Amino acid sequence: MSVTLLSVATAISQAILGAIGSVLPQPASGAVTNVNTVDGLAALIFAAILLLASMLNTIVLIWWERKLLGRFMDRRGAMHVGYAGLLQNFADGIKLFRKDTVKPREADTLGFWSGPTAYMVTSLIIFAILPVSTGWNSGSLPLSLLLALAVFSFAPLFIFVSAWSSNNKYSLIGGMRSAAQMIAYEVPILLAVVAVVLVSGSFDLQTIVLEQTNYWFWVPLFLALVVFVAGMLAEMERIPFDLPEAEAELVEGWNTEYGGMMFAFFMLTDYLRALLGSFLIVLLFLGGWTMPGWVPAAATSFPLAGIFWFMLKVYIVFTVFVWIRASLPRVRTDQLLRVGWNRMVPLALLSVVLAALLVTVKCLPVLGCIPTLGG
Amino acid sequence: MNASSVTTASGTAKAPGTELPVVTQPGVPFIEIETLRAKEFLPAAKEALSAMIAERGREDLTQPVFNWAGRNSLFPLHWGLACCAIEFAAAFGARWDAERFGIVPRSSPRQCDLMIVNGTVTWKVAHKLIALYEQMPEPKWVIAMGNCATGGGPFRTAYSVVPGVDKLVPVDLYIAGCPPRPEAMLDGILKLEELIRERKE
Amino acid sequence: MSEMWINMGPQHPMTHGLWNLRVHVDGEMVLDVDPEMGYLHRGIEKISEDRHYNEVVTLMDRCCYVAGLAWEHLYILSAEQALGIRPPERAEWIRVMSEEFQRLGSHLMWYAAFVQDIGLMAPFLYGMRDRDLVLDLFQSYTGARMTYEYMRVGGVRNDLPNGFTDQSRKVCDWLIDRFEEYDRLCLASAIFHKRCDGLGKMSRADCVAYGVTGPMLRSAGSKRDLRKDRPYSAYDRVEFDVATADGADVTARYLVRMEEMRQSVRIIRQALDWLDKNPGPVMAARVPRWLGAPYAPIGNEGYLLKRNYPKGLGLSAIEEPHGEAQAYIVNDGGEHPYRVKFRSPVFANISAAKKYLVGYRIADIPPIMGSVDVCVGECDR
Amino acid sequence: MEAEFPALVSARLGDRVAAVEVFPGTLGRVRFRAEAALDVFRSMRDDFAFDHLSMVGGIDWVDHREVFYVLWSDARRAYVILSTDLPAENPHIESATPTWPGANWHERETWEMVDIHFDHHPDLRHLLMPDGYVFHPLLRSFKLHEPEELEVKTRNV
Amino acid sequence: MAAEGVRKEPKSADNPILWVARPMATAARQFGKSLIRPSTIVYPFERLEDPQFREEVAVAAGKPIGVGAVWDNYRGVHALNVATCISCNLCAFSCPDLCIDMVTVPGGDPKHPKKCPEIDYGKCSYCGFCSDACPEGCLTMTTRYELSTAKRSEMVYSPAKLYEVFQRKLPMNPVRIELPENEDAILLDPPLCIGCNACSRDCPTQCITMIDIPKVGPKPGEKPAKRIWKEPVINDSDCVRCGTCISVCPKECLFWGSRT
Repeated sequence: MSVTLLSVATAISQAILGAIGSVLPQPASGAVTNVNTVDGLAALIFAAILLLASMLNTIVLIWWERKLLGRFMDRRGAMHVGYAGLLQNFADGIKLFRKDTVKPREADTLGFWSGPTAYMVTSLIIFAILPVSTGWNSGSLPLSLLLALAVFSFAPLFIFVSAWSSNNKYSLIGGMRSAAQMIAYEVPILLAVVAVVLVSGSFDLQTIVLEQTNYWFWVPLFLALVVFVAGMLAEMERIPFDLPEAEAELVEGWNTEYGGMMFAFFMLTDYLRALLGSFLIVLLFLGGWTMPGWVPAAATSFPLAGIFWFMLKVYIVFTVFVWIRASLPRVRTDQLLRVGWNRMVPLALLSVVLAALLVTVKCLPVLGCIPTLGG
Repeated sequence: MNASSVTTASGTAKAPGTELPVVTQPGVPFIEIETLRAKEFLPAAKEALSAMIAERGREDLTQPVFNWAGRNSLFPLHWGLACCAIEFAAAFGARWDAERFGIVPRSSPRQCDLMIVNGTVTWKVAHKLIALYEQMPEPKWVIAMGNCATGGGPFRTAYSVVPGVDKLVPVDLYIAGCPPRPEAMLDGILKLEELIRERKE
Repeated sequence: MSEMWINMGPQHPMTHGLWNLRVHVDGEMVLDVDPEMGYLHRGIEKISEDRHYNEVVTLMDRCCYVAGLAWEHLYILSAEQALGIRPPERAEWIRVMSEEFQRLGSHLMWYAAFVQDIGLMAPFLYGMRDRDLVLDLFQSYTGARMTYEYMRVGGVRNDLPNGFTDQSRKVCDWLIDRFEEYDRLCLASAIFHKRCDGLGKMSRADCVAYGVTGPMLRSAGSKRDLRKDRPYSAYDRVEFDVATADGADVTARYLVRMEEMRQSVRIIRQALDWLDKNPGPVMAARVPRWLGAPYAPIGNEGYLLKRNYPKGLGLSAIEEPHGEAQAYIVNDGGEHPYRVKFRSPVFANISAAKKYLVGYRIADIPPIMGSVDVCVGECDR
Repeated sequence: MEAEFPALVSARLGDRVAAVEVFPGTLGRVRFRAEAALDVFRSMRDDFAFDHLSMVGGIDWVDHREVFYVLWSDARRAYVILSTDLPAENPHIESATPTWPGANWHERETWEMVDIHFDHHPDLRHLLMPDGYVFHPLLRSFKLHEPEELEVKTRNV
Repeated sequence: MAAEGVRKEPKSADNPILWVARPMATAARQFGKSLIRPSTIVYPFERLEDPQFREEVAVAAGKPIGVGAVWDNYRGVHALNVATCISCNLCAFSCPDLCIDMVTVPGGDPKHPKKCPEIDYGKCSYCGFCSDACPEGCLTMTTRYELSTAKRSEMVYSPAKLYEVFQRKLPMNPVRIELPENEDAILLDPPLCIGCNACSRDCPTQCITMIDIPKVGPKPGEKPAKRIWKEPVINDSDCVRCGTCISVCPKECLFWGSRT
């Protein structure tokens, strides 16, 4: 009975094609309603649902941050456009798409236009890989975690492409600094992920989440969680590792040459990556869509319960990010890189050692035992 | 476009006498039928749609939406010239939160569409102001906030002050006050939003 | 990395006003600095030579727009010395209270701009909200939020409205525990210390040589404060401490300014108690007609030649929130001041930019310039 | 200490100082001869401990021009005003920047406003006005244009 | 670090977790306080001059302070009571920005047109000198501050518009400033006066009366002079010291002086 994204997609395409088939004469309706066209359209609808869900979620995330940040700053946040400011981000988006995009004369055309678009598209692809609930993903890829992190780390490349191609000396410096920061923080993230994979035994996000059915990983792997969160903050370029915003103040940010639609891509992608960061944290450490044992069965049995709890955790994690943004100042560029290499990488290695110890000894004095690992 | 032949789910064609080629011979692929229809349908549809757009004018279709969007998310330039800049900053403080209206100051002119000239414009900064104005992409507006920007204010007799920023850039709205209160600035911006609402081009 | 000159141009979030910092950079390190002023030079000294004495007060509020009443007080003290007019005692105490409230307003504006440079987004809003409370008090007794036109030669425009003193006490109590909150947000966070400790060092000898005064000098260990060394108005009848620190870096300047705000609240409370107890006139009994408001300045030259008003010079120096400000007025017996010359503390503080900016990273310029508390209006006059 | 300051000054500087007038609120107003500027500055800084120069200003008295310096001494906690008169055509005086580095910008502004040339000044160029500006605004000969010329008056509504 | 005046500042904790604990706790406390009612006054719908904000206002979230008598003395757009205006030009003289023009008010007898102030709000810096100098108190400043127009010419408020603002009865500026008593008065230099009656005709408060002055009688044997000499006498209590008579007098025989 379990409702999965694929079943929903095929049901929709079945309905559509059935309706079309009934209208057409016999040989044509046969061609329309046979199996492979239905599956083809189902795949299309599957992708459409995923894109729509991720885009809408990002826009709601932007609204959520502006309202929360407002309350942290003792003010109201966006409230006059639509109910309680919900349509504010749509207004921003439409206005930015409407403005005429200006390309500096000497800017390299291909890089200038393709940089931001590729930056956004690669972040969108990852939404297809990450499972949201049992069955709500694009099939069980054995290495889904590895694929997600690989595509996630394309971003510095495209930032560098757009910074270099806008042919502005300061944007180039800004772009190099952003790329350096992101690459510097990929190593600790991957090491933290190694710790999780050691404990859960597989690269497939599905099994990682199933492993955590009654024992979430953030208890034994707390150090890995801290390293992963710090790394994600740097990947998402949020305070305290807020380089492009600061660059706009110091030299020239790498996205200063972009106006209009391209700037909208950058703004949207910042929050897309924030959403992806929260997804990854919840999947790897907070047990994805599984709820601990003491939660009453009714709470996890209504349809789409998995998605509800998963998104609740994602928004809670994002609220912590906004809380950090409202209360901490910005770290300087060289301190940032020094902290990245000298502090984060050793901590990540330590967390991997701890995970290995956890797997062999099965129980640790302080952190308690992992019952599932017995089986 | 006349009614195409109606086929029931069972696939038997009950077509009234139509001049369209009735699919009776077996083996005529569906795609062929559609291309024939498309060849005839598309030009007609295109011509009807463009006629409708031209006749009703683009405003009725997309302009209200763009006006609504442009009105509700004005990004002013993040700079301050003189005393009015302090009231401009106070308007973004906790008491008169200008971000409620979707007004977020951006520091690079490429991403702004509203330049609020908040303070005394001197001849030394005049060409930089014009350069900033040209960097801003269309559609853009200029608000002359305070008497110094409107007409030079208390310093209009000075040798180094531009008597009114409308001598440098086209100004859409003047806000009187020396300095205007944050509420007066917000009232000015709301009045500019009315002007944008009735904008035709 | 190649060496190049970078223009932190007039329009820049870091500069908080219109001035251009040309920075010679080798990669990350700052080699040389050349501040370029004059983008807000409005010729105030030339215009005030055509205006009557009391009409120059309107230019004073707009000269330093963050510390309007302090600059009014500066000009009026020097004009009264040049014209030989003494204000009544109650007016002197109102002027002291106004200057201390203006110090609170200016330092709160400094705090809002300074923390935003470092990256803290929330305290900008707290600073502006608390500054609005002080501006409400100004609006209740002078009539405007920022441009007061309140002080006149020979006294002040009007007395305090009733109920003003206990409203001010409420605001003072509110501000005292806000300062605790500011310290917890800044001093208790390690990233703030990592960003601000040891930056923009300016030793005491350099400060004195370059004419740097105010919180920047007191953060280098000197105890110099004009309110103590050369008391004016009613400052000799008020006790307070001079806030000093000896780190001479950005954190020390933060500490000095926060302590100065607490001392200002202490002075304000003493002034409010005195004002409650002794009502009295706020305007000198006899004031020549051609000074301008409260009278219309209809003088004809004939009148003055007959009355041969005394010629005179006036030099006044006050401890303005940014530092030590001076006004020098030459009165040649006519209706208009012959020459008005102001010394702006920010003018001197920025002229020493080479000493406290060279040798640091380009990412340190915003915190350092935030700690210098630049008000471009008074610097370019 | 204030009382015998004038006597001390005239004893130390002798003929370089024309007079020491009384000036309320300061130690006095020392009127020195323009040629002896450098020695007066150095002695003020070293002998009388005026280590802080706070202001340099120029006044155009149409027939002659006056430069005045306001100094502060931390030891004496008091100000002193040095002032000298210069001829109206091509006024020259030694720059005080070698003795007090803080005088750099003050002298640039005084040159820009009142056209008094300071010899041996490190870089005497425009500070407040744009670089190509040829006038000196604070001279009495420089007239501000009347406000009415700027705008057409709207009469009798 | 602790100097004489500076209290011991709260040092940040050494262990890394607490690096960020205290600032985040402060931000969280502020979040809690402003969750229901932050300090924002929703401008177009709530205004600071509404009476509800006099005592209780969430001006400071969590501890309502109230704005108090903030608006009693506010200097906003002027209100002019054209009826009581005696067109004495004192407001035009006292304006430092020269933004007040005396403009004839339509209506009234054409021979002596009545002039009232017309204020250009593009130049006015709201300093309040004109309302201080107005002897009749008919030009006062109200608490209206919104004034934004698309056309620059709409900023010039004619006396009729100012009268409109007056009729709207906005709370006006009740604080009358303390005028120091001033002994200046207008004196006459008798030999110059030719008795042309210009000053008493133009005096806005009609406080100058022309009286006959017995000139030295004709020498015996000459005919008595036909002309009867007149001289102005100024009634000091009514005089508002507007200086119109001085500027109108053809022979410049009136001047400022002091009676004592």
